[in-house]
Amino acid sequence: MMFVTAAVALLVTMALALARALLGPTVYDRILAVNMIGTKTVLLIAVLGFLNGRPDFMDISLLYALINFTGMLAVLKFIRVGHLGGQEEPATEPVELPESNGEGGRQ
Amino acid sequence: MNPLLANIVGHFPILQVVVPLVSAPLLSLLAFLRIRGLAWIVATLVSLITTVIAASLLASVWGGKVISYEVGGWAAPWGIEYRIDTLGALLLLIVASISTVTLVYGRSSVLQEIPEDRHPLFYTAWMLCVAGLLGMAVTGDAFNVFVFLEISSLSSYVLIAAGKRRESLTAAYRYLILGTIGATFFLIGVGLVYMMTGTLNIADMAEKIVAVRDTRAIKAAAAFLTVGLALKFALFPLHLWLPGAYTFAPSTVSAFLAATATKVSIYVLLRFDFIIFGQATPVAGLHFSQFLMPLSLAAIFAGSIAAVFQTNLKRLLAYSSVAQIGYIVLGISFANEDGLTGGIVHMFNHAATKGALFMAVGAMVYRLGSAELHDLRGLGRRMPLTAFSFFLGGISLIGVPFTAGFISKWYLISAALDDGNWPIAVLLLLSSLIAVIYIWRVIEVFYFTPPPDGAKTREAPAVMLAMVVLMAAATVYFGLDTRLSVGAANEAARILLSGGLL
Amino acid sequence: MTGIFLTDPITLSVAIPALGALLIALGSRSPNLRETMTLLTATALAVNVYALLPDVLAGGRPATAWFSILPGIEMAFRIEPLGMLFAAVASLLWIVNSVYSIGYMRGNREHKQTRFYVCFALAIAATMGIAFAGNLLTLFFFYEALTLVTYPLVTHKGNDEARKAGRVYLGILIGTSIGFQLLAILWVYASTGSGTFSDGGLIANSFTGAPVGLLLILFIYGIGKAAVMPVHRWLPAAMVAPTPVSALLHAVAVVKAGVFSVIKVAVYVFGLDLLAREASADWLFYAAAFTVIAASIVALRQDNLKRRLAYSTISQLSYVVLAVSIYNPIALAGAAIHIAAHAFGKITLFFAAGSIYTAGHKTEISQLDGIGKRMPITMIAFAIGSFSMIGLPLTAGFVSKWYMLSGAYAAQHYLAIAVIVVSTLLNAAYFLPVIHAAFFRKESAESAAHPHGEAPLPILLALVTTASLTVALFLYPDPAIALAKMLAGI
Amino acid sequence: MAWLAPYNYWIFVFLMMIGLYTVVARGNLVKKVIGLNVFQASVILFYVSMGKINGGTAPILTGDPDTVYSNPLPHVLMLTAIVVGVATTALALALVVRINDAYGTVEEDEVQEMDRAS
Amino acid sequence: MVRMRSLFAAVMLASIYSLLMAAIFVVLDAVDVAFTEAAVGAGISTVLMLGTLALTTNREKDPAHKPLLPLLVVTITGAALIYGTLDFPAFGSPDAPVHSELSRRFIEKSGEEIGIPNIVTSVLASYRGYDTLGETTVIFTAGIGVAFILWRQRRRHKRKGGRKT
Amino acid sequence: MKHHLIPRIVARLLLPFILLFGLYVQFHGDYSPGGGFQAGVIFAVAYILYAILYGLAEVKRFLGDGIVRFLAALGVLLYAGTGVASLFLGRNFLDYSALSEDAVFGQELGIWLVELGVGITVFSVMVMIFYAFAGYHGIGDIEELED
Repeated sequence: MMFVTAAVALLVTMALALARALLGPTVYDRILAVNMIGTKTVLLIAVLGFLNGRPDFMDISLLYALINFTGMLAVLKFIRVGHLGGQEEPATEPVELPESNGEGGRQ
Repeated sequence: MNPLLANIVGHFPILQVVVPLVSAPLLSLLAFLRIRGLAWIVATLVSLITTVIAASLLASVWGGKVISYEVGGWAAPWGIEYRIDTLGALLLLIVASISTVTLVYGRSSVLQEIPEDRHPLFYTAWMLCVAGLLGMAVTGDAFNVFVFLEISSLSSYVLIAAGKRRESLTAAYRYLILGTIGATFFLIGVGLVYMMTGTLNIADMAEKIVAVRDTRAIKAAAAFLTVGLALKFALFPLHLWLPGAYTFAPSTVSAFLAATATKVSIYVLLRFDFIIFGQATPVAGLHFSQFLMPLSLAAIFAGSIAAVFQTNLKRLLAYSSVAQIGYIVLGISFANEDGLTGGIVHMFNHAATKGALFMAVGAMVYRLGSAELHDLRGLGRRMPLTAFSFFLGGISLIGVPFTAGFISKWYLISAALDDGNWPIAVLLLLSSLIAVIYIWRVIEVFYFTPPPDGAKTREAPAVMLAMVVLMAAATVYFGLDTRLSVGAANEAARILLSGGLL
Repeated sequence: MTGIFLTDPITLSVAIPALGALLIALGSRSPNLRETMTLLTATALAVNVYALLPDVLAGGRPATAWFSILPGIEMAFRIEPLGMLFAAVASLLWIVNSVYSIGYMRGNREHKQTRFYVCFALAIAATMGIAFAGNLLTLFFFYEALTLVTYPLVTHKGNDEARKAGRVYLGILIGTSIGFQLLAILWVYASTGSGTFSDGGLIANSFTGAPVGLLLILFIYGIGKAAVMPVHRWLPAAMVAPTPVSALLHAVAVVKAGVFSVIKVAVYVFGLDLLAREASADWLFYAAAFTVIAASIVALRQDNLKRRLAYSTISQLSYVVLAVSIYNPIALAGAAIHIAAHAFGKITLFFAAGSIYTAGHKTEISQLDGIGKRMPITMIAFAIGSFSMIGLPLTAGFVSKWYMLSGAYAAQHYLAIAVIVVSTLLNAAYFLPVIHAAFFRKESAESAAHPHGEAPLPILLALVTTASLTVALFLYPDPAIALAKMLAGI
Repeated sequence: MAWLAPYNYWIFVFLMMIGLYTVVARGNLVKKVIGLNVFQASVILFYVSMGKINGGTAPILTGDPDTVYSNPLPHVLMLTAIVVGVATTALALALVVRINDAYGTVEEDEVQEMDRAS
Repeated sequence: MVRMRSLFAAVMLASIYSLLMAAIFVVLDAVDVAFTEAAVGAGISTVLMLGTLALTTNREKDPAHKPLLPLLVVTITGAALIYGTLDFPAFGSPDAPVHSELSRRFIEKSGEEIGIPNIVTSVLASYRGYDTLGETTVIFTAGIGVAFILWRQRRRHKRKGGRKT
Repeated sequence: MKHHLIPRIVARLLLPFILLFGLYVQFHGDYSPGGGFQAGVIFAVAYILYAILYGLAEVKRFLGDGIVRFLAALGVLLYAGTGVASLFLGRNFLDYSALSEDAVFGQELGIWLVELGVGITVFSVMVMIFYAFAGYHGIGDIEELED
């Protein structure tokens, strides 16, 4: 019961975060939301493991956490320098935020 | 003596695929070792070996025998089974021999069209494509088909993207998108059949499908498999990727793919339709006649008519391929012995014919740098042998007697008459006339327009030219000696009609 | 599968001109060598063909088979009287035509002569294949081959007009043969399982009623080379070709291959009995009669000499079809003889037209006033050819018309007699004025300003030969009649 | 997880339709690839769903003979399918990069326009 | 996701989609699949997509044409599948044909035949090892392909716009 | 990201653990979810993380293009080689039972080998693809990278 409650609570949180990710409005809202969903998924999988009686699949949660971290770094780097490889220095000019490209400075 | 060498013939089925498969990473290592010139030699040798293996396999299944090989030593439904019958072996021979011929032919052309430092990777992709196509033809496992389908598809996207013009990129992209949709549809279809039968082995599926023959899931499966594969073999109106892909790919690649790739997908459809779904419903009552026949006729006419209006020779041939695929599918859709024989023999004949034609065009592009009809004026003077080879291929496409194309048309029309289907026989003949128009437009340009000023007689390099002439000669040869093509096709047709249980 | 034996005379008949083509191509550097090759090949072929004649006259039916194209369908050959007759005529006329070609091509300084001679030789090879074909598929193969190899001849000039004509030529011939003839052949194969020509008719026992008529339609219009209206248009279109080609196309190989195929199909596929029995086959007579009359009327209105000859050819070809369509053995013999008779006559006429063109560069009939004085030999030959077309005695045309009329009379087909008589009058109406103008009118001022003599010697030689042959066939028609009677079984 | 039961396949169908629609209807080449991903993932869901057994557990042997295991075979197949999917994605994206390079755009309409013009 | 105009947002959502899918796979007992989907869908694919966006553009233009035909195609496909699902064996039923002797044998015998407890691994690497060889080859093909397509082209001018060859 | 010290340090700290986890997934795949493919991806992700933070040039110093391509081929060859080895030992292709006297041990050994092959290929291909994308400089990007 305890696990079920926890799972439902996690799902609700994820739904809220999903809403934020969909609505934006800034890139950082979305990134944060995605990151949050990632974290909640880690938890959810852990909880589900107990719920199913096979708690030995915590590896997956671990992997999630790892992927989430790396993914986030990639995203941030993308936003900061607009390029994944090479350039180490941040661009001297303020880098356009991807969002502002398309929707004309809604932030 | 080593146990492998002692029984090497027994392992031919697997070696057929593994040899090119293993050669691919080895070829990519050549890039790493910076030995570029070797890549072509290795690729050609490997291709030659596969041709020998394929020929030996065809010889050993001749007469209706079936070779089964259990990969990993696991018996059929548990593991993956290789199953070679006459039709499969014929396909193997087509793929392997065309690959060899085009490789020998394409050396100069590839040198010209692709920077030399990329050659090892190019030939790697080539061998992967060959391995994929061969794998599809020998496997007896439905999911394994998907895996090898993807190997061949991915590598052919790469090969097409290797074209010089930027359009080759969009052509490859479009093919990738449509090809992936097709492959995924195929996967859904296989999933549905698997769901209803609980097995992945094609022979096993054929047994178990009887129990669930009338379910909607099976019907949906048949639809998805057919549509998915039709996307891969470019049946009208799902042919949208084909003209661009064949037009903008490097000449050698066009020749190879046009001659082989679509055939293998058609072969897979044949096996699924006749061996698996053929058990579920009587063959004649399948979705063929209602569904495939009109589509194939539409393909024949749409492709031929579109070809009439092309000014680029490669694109013209590509549209003609759409039409020719229509012929093959039409033969299949009769689902009688003559029709199937006609369809299968046309796979073979069309491989030779289109191979010859695309190779001839490749030779022209090599010398003149263009496949626009306008630039090919008076080619009969400037490149007499190439132009003549094109002429031979062209009349084979029309279906003129003494050429391979005639044999196919003969069987297709016989099948229509056998079926009592008069209108189709007439339409088939009519479509040949459209072929006359589009081929003759080219012939006129070659022979009856004066060459531009200052044009000299300059044939392609000897090896290239020799291969073009060889393929052109093959189209004539297979129009005269049909023991191999018709013999194998007829046998394959009978095997398919008996549900693969001969 | 039977092997191909090059020693076999039938195979040789096809192989000699084919090899000859190769030799001619190899000799492209030297005109003299090339033309020697042509003549040698032509002679060798004629010798080979005529060596077969006694055997066939004695009732022999030599046969050979090359190999199987498809299971159960062989490339097979069998010489029967009609094929023998056709081959004899074609191989003989090839020699003459070669001589003539040499004169014509040199006289007019034509380009691409090698291609011309090569295609010519190949066309003869295909003609031999047609003549000796033992089954429908073999016949069809060589029929198509003949179309393809004569295409470069038609478009020889290479200008837009020639290309356009080539398109019509190819379009109609390939179109009809693939569209109708192949369908008919497949139908025959599908219903009898065989396509072998057999005495008494291959399908005599398996077809009755309407399908016979339908199949006949497919065959008659599928054999576009027979030029039964409305599939005759290729013939006048092909007039742009050089005259030796026209002679070959319109007198010997192509059109004769057409009517030859018609007779062969009628006799050996349908069988005359079947055709005579079935009412659904009666339409052929009307189609042929219409073509005979209509083409003659059109011919009357042509001023271009070659076009007039072309329409005359259409009309004459339909004589053969008409004779067949009487479905009577005697008329059939007439049809067979007419193949030879018309060949000799018409080739003479074309040679004459070419001679006029070479010597005087005249193409229109209205320019010919008084030309008989400048070119007496040519015009006398022309007159002989014309008489043969009309069917006057002392020329070969009389023999064939005689047999046709007797056949029609025997069959009490009075309408046929009427058609033949009317068309004979029409023939006279469009040929005699030409002769009259040539010999009895005064030369126009313009012509007088450009005096010219006779054509070069090879042309005259050929002309005289064919004219004499036309007369000879009247005086000594026995072998032809013997073959024709054998064919008709009388 | 019985509450997922009957709807599972419909969810697969729904996702498949979204994915396919994105691929076919969108003009942006990157968006097409994303659609392709969604499309392929839906098929994975389909296979995995058919392998599920009520009350079953992941097919890793526990040593307890009474355990019910879900069907491992679809999982195996889908591992392969995922790999194929990522391979396709990588290749498609590489092509997109080159197309952008050669045409200066990743919109299908504009690319076609340029092709027609040349 | 379909109506997004910023490709970056779409990529982010695709990543979320993958994560959620993976969670569902866990629920459906497909732990290995979940593992892979998470690693690939949320990890590699996202990085690749971002790499592409970095090299191309982030904006998407409004489509010019009405998406009626695609809608029709998709609806037909969906309808065909829904039609098929009506006959499906009940979800999760142990009697479904899928759970036939084939999978039963894997579950029962793989322990002793292969000697490792993860059935998925046994089937993957041994029973269907050939598929996995193919899978590895597919990955290899993709690597070769990407390397081939994105080959360094050093002497490229800075000129913007299309280049014709 | 020279000035973003925190992510760099964290990444550097995290890296060994990720690699360890990758090894665990690779070689513990027989007992728990995971296997060569997943391990390869994890390795690649770790490597990519490092590359993102320290720059492409930095990582290419110890894993150049050539080596990556070599490894990719090596993995496939290892897999196929295992199969060919069983051919040479007189069994069918990929029949691992041939690899040892004890069939079951042979199977385990075979699986270990092929999973290793898969892992190597996946890792190197992922890195290869990342290199290709991150190192790509088409029109308008003149940055030159050392090979």
